[in-house]
Amino acid sequence: GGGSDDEAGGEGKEAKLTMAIASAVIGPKEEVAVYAVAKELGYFAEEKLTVETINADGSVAALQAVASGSGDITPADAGSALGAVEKNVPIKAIGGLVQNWPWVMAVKPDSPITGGADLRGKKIGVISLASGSAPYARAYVKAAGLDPAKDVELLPVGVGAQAAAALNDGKVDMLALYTQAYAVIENAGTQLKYLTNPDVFTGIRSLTFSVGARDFDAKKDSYERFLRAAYKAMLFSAKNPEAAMKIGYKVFPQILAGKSADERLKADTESLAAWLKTATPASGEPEQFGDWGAISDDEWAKTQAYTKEAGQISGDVDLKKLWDPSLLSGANNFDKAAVLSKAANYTA
Amino acid sequence: MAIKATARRAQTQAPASVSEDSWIEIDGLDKEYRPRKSAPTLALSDINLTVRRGEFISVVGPSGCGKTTLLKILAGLSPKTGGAVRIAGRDVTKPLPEVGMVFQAPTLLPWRTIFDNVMVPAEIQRLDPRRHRERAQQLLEMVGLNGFEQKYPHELSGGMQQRAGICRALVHDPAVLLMDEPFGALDAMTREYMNVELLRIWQESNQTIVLVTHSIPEAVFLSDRVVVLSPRPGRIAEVMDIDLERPRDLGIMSSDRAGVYVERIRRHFNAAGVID
Amino acid sequence: MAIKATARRAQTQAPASVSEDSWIEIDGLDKEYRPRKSAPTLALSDINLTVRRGEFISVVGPSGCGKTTLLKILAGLSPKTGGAVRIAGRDVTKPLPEVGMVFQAPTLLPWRTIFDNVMVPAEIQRLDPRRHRERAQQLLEMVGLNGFEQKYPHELSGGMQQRAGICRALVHDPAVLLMDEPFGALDAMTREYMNVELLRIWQESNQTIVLVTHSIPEAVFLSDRVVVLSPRPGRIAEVMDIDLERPRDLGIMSSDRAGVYVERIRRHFNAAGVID
Amino acid sequence: MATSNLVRKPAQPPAPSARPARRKFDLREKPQLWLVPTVFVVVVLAWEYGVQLLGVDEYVLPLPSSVVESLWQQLGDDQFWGHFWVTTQEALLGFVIGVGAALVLGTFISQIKIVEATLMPYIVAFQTVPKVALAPLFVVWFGFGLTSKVVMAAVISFFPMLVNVIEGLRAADADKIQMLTVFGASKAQIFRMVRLPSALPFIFAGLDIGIVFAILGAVVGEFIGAKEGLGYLLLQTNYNFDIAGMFAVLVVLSLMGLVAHFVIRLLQKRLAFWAEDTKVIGA
Amino acid sequence: MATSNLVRKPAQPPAPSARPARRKFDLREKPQLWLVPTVFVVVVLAWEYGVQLLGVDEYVLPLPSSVVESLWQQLGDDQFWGHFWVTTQEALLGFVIGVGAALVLGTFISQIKIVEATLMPYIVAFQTVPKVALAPLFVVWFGFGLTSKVVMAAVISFFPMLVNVIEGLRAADADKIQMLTVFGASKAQIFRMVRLPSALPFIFAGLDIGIVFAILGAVVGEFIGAKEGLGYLLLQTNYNFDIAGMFAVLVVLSLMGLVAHFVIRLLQKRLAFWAEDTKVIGA
Ligand SMILES: Nc1ncnc2c1ncn2[C@@H]1O[C@H](COP(=O)(O)OP(=O)(O)OP(=O)(O)O)[C@@H](O)[C@H]1O
Ligand SMILES: Nc1ncnc2c1ncn2[C@@H]1O[C@H](COP(=O)(O)OP(=O)(O)OP(=O)(O)O)[C@@H](O)[C@H]1O
Ligand SMILES: [Mg+2]
Ligand SMILES: [Mg+2]
Repeated sequence: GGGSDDEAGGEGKEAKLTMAIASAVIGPKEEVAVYAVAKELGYFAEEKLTVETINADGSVAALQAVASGSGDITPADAGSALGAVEKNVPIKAIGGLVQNWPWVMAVKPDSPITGGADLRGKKIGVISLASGSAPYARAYVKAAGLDPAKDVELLPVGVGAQAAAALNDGKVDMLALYTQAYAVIENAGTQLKYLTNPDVFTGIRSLTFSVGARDFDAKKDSYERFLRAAYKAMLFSAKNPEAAMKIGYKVFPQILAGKSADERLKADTESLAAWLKTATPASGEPEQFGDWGAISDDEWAKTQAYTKEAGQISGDVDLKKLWDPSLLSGANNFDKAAVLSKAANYTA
Repeated sequence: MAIKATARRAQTQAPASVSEDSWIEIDGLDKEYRPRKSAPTLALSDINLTVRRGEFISVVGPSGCGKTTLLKILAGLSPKTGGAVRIAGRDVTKPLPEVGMVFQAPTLLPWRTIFDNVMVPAEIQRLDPRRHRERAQQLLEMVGLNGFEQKYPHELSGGMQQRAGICRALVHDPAVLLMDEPFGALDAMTREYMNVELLRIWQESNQTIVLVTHSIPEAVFLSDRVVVLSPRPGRIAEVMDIDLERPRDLGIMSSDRAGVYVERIRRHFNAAGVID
Repeated sequence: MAIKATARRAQTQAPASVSEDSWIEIDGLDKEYRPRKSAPTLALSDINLTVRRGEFISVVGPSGCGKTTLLKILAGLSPKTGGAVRIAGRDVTKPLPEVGMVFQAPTLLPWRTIFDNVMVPAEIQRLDPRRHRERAQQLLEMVGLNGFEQKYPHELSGGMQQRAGICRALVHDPAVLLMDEPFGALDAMTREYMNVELLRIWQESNQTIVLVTHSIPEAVFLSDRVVVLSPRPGRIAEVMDIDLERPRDLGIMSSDRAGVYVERIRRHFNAAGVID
Repeated sequence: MATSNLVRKPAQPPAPSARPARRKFDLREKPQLWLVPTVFVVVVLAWEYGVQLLGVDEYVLPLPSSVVESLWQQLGDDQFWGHFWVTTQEALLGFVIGVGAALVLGTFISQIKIVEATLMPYIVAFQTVPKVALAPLFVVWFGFGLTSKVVMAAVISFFPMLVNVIEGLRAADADKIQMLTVFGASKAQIFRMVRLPSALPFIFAGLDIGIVFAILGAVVGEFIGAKEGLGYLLLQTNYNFDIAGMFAVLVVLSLMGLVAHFVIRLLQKRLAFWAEDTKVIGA
Repeated sequence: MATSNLVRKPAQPPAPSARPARRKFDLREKPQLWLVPTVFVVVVLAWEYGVQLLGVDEYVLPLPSSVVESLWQQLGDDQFWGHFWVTTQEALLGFVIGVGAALVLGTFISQIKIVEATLMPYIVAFQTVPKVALAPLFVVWFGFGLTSKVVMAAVISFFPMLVNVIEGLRAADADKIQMLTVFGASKAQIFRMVRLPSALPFIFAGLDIGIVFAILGAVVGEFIGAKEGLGYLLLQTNYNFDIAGMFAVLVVLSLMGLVAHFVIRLLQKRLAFWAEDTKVIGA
C-alpha cells in the first residue's frame, strides 16, 4: 500500500488511544522509549492524541486486549501476532518496533563454553518453557547441529534475580534471555559473557505494533498518527537515551520504586540503551535511521518459519490478514532534524 | 404471687365443628423411629386420647416408654408413623403457635442472658415487649431466679436452668402447654412449691396442660386425668380420672382418696414388671 | 443379678498416716464463682466434712445451693477459693484416678455407641478390656439397656441416657464414687430398683459414695449419713447419722425411724424457708 | 414389692426390631437428580449463547463447543495424561503435607496457648506474602523439580486448614472434656476422644478448602517454573494463543477440584455420621 | 407446710455480689509478653546470620538489615503510601464483597438443600480454576482499574468463607432449633437466634482465612496488570533487582495481614464471648 501524505500534517480529529504494554511491569524499554518520550515531548499532543497505558501480562494478553477493545495498540511479539491470526483473532500488525533479534546466550565469564558446539549435556536456563526464550534456546542448539530434545536440558529460571541465582549457583550452565534482561543482571553486579548468535536469527522480528482489526478502518488515521509520534520518540531516545530515561522517570515515577532518580539513572540508561539497540538498525547512527517500522517480506518469511518451528503456529499464516504496512509512509513523514536537535539539546 | 395472664390468648379460633371436649385428639397414633444406621424402635403404639379444653393431663410411664416422643409429636416436632393428631381441630404436622413446651433438658441459648432466654417466645411471636418483659420478670421471681436475670445459662445450676425453661414456656401464656418432666431437677420442696404455683397459673389462665412426670403423687395432685403408659412400646395402660375437688392444696395428698390413686397407678408399674 | 467387682481396686495406696476414718477431708472449703462478665457468686461457704472409707454419704439441699459445685471440687474439676480438700490424704487439685462420677446431665459422647460410652473409663485407664467389656455388658443389663448397646446416645430417651451414665461411672469400679442426681430422670419405680442395685454394688465393693439427690427418702434409704446444705451460699445445716441396720430393703422406708429422719430433713428445708 | 425384673428384660423383646427400613426411590424426593443436569445444560447453553450475545470474543472466552472439541483432542493425547498425573501428584502430595502439618501444628497451637502467641503471628505474616514473590527462594531451596510445586501446594493449603483446626479443637464441649478429665484422661486422650471428633466439621471444612487450594497451588507453582503439569500446559496453550485448549485444561482442573471435593464430603459423611442423624426433621 | 417464700427471695441476698474481681498482673501468667519479642529477635537473627552462613545470595534472600533500611526509605516515600492505600482499598473492598457474598450464598445453600446440589459443583469448579488464567476475561469484564483487583480479592476470599459458613450454619444444635420451632420461630428467626450464633466460630475462621486471602488476591490481581498498588511495587522492585525493596514490601504485606488477623480475633472475642466463658479450668 502507501499512505496518503495529505494527512501527514495531523489534521485528524482529536482521538484517545490506549496502549497496552505487553508486560506487567514498567521498565526502561518500549514504554519509556516510545510512550513516555512521545507524551512528555508533546509528540502525541501534536497529533491530537491522548494516549493512556495499561499493563497486560505478556504479549498474548496484550493482543487479547487490543482484539477485544480493552486496548487499542500494543507493541507485542510478532510470533504471538502470527499465532493470533492463525486462531482468527482479529488483529493487524501495522508497524515494526524491535528490529534485531533480542535473544542471546550468556555464560559466566570463566565458563569454558564458547559456542554452540560446547552445548552437549548442558543445562540452559530459559524464562519459562512457555515463553520466547525456550524456542530460541532450542533453535540455537539446533543451529549448532545438536538435538535440543536429547543433548541439552532446558530449565525455567525466570528473569532477574532468579535467573542470576540459577546461573551463579550452577543450577544452569547458561542463560537464554533477551539483551535488556541481561543489562539488569549486569547492573546488579553479575558479570556475563555472551555467545554470538548464528546467522539464522538475523531478520527474525519480535515486538511489533499491533492493533485490533475490527475497527481498523475507522481508527486507521489515529493509528498512523500514533506511529508517527512513536517513531519520533524512538529517534529521540536513540539519540539521547539518558534524556529518554529521565523523561521516563517523570512519566512513570513508579519505575523508581522508592529509590531516587540519581541512584538509578546510570543503570536504567544502560538498560534502555540495550533495549534501543535491538529496536534500531543494527548499524549506523540515529542521524541515518529511516524507514521506521518497515518489515520486509524476507523478514516475515523468517519470522514465520521460526514461529512455526517454535510451535506457536502450525502452518504458514496468510500475511495479508496480518500485516498492513499502509500507514508506514505517513508514519515516517516527520521532521527528523527537529527531533534530533531536540534530543541533542535536551535539558530536563 | 399473682402472675397476671396477658390479655392475649393465643388466637385459637377453632373451626366451629371442634368441640371443647376434644381440644386435643390423638387417634390410633403410632411412632417408630427409623435411624439410618441401626434397627428401628417402636416407641408408641396405638395411642388414643381426647383432651378437653382447659384440662390438666399427666402422663406417667417407665423410662423409655415414649413419653417424650408423645409430647414431641403433639408439639409438631417429630413426624408420626401412623394415626392422627389434632389440636383445636387442626392436624398437627408442624408446630402450632398456641403451643408452649418445657423440654426435658433445659435447652437455653448460651449467648443470651437468662432474661433474654425467657423472652424468646415473646420475641418470636412479636408480642408486646413491655407487657411481656414485666411478665418475664414476675415469672423469674416466682421461680426464685431474681438476681440472675442478667447471668448467662452456664452460670446457673441445673435446677436453676430448668426453672428458667419453665418461665420461658409460660411467658407467652400459651393455650396448650406441654411439659416434659419440668421439675425433675428440683429438690422436693421447691418442686412442691412449683406444683402449687403451676396449679394457680393454670386455674387463672384456662390453659390445657399435658405434663410428663416421674412423680406419681405429683401427677395425682395436679391432674384431672392421669394417663399411664406401658413400657416400650408405649401403649395406654389406663386413663385414670382424678376425682379430687379443686382448688387443691398440698394437704390433699395426705388424704386417703389421693393415696388410693397413687397406689393404683403404682400397681400398674408393678404389674408391668418395671421394678422388683 | 450379681455384678462382679473387678479384682482391680484403684491403687489407692494411701500414705500410712491417712486414717480410714478421714478418707475424704473437706476443711473450711469456700467457693466463689468469678465470671469475667458478671458479678461473682458465693456458692459454698465454710464446708467442713470428713468421710470414712467405704461410707455412703448423701448431700441434699435446695436447688442452686452448691451441691454440684461441691462434687466438682471433690472431683478436682473446679478450683476452690478457700480451704482444703483431701482424698486419701492427697490434696485434690486435679482429678484423681480412683474417683468416678455420674454427672447431672448424662454427657455421653455422640460419636460412640452406648456400649463404647460405658467403656470410656476403662479405655482411659487402659484396664483389661475383656473383663471390663463383660462388666459393662452386665451393668447395661442391670439398668435395662440390653438391646441398646449398639445404639447412639441421641437414639435413647433422657432416662436411658442417664442410666448409661451410671454404668459408665461404675464400669471401672472406682474407689470413690461421686453421683450428681443420678436418678433424676427416672420414674419412681425404676429409681427404687436402681437404689437397691446401687446399695448392693456398694456393699459388694467397699466404695466410698457421695450422692447428691433431691429425694429425701432416697437419701435416707441409701446413706450412712445425710448432709443437709442451706440455700446459697451452701453451708452445712446438719449432718445426720442414719441409724438403720444394713442390709436394707425398700420395706424399711415405711418404718417409723425412717419416717422420722425424712421428716427431720424436710423440716430443715422448711426452716430455711425454701417452700411455702 | 414384687421381684420381677423387667427393667432388665423389657416386656417387649423386639425393642430394636428387624433391620433398617428400605426407603423407596422417588424422583420428587431427590429433585437434584433432574435439577443438576438441567442446571448443567442451562449453564452450558448460557455460556455458548451468552458468549455470542454479549459479544465476548472467542479468543477471550471460547465457546463450550470448541472447548469440548479441544478437550477431546487433549484426552486422546498421552502427553496430556503425563501433565495430568504430574499435577495430580503435586497437588495430592502438597495437600497431604500441608494439611498434615496444619493438623500437627494446629494441635499444638490449640493445646498450648503460648505456642499460639509466639507462632501464630509468623504464620499469618507468612501467609499474607504472595508466594509467587518468593518463587526465587523456593527454587533455590527446593529446585526446579516436583518439590517446589509440592511446597507451593502445601503452603497454600496449610493456612485454611490450620485456622480451622485451631478453631475446631477449641470448639469442643466443656462438659465432655470435664467428663473425660474426671475419669483421668490425659491431654492426648481428651484430644482423641473429644476434641478431634468435635473438630471434625471444622476439619472437613478445612480439608475442602485445602484440596481446592492445593490444586491451585500446584498450578501456580508450575507457572513459576515447570517443564510439565497442567499449569505448564496452561502457559503453553496460552503462549500458543490456543485459548480453547487453555480452557480445556481449566475444565480438567475444575473436574479435579470437583472430584476431590466430593471425595472429601463423602469421607465426612462416613466419619462424622452422628452429625447427620441428629438433624431435626421439623426445621 | 410453712408459707415462707424463700425460693423467691433467697435468704442470702448477696447472691450475685459486688463486682468482677480484678486480676492482678503477673509476668509469669503472661509469658507471651517476653516470649513473643524473644522469638522475634531469634527469628531475625537467624535470618541475618542464616543468610550469610548458608550462602544464600543477597539478591535471593536479602539481609534483614537491608530490608529494614529499604523499608525505612519506602515509608518516607509518598508514592509508597499511595501504593499502600490502593492495595488496602482493593483488599478491604474485595474482602467485604467476597465475604458478604459467601454469607448470603452460604445461608441459601445451607438452608435449601437443593441449592447446594445445583450450585456447589459450579462454585468448587470455579474455585479450582487459577484466576490468573482468567485474567483476560477479568480485564474485558472489569477493566484494568480497581475493579478487576477487587474482584480478584473477592473471588479468592469467597470460597473459604463459603465453606465455613455452610458448615457452620449446619453445626447448630438440633435441640435448640427444636426449641425455637416449638415457639413458632420462622426459618429467619431460627437463623438469627440459633444458627448464626452457633456458626460464629466457623464464620470467624472463615473471616480470618478470608482477609489474609483477600490481601493475597489484591496483590495477585495487581500482578496481572496494574499501575499501582503493593503488588505492582513488588513486580517493579523485583524487576529493578531491588530485592531488599521487594522484601520491604513483603514485610508491609505481612503486617497488613497481621493487623487484619488481630482485628478479626478481637471481634471474635467480643461477639462470641460465651464460648470463652465455658472453657474448662481443669483441662
Ligand atoms: N431420635 C431417636 N431415634 C431413635 N430412637 C429413639 C429416638 N428418640 C427416642 N427413641 C427411642 O424411643 C423410645 C422412647 O423414647 P422417649 O424419649 O419417648 O422415652 P421417654 O418415655 O421420654 O423416656 P424417659 O422417661 O427416659 O425420658 C426409647 O426406646 C428410645 O430409645
Ligand atoms: N460456672 C459457673 N459460673 C458462675 N456461677 C456458677 C457456675 N456454676 C454454678 N454457679 C452458681 O453457683 C451456685 C451453685 O450452683 P450448683 O450448680 O452447685 O447448684 P446445685 O446445688 O447443684 O443446684 P441444682 O440442684 O439446681 O443442680 C448457683 O447459684 C449458680 O448460679
Ligand atoms: Mg423423656
Ligand atoms: Mg446441680
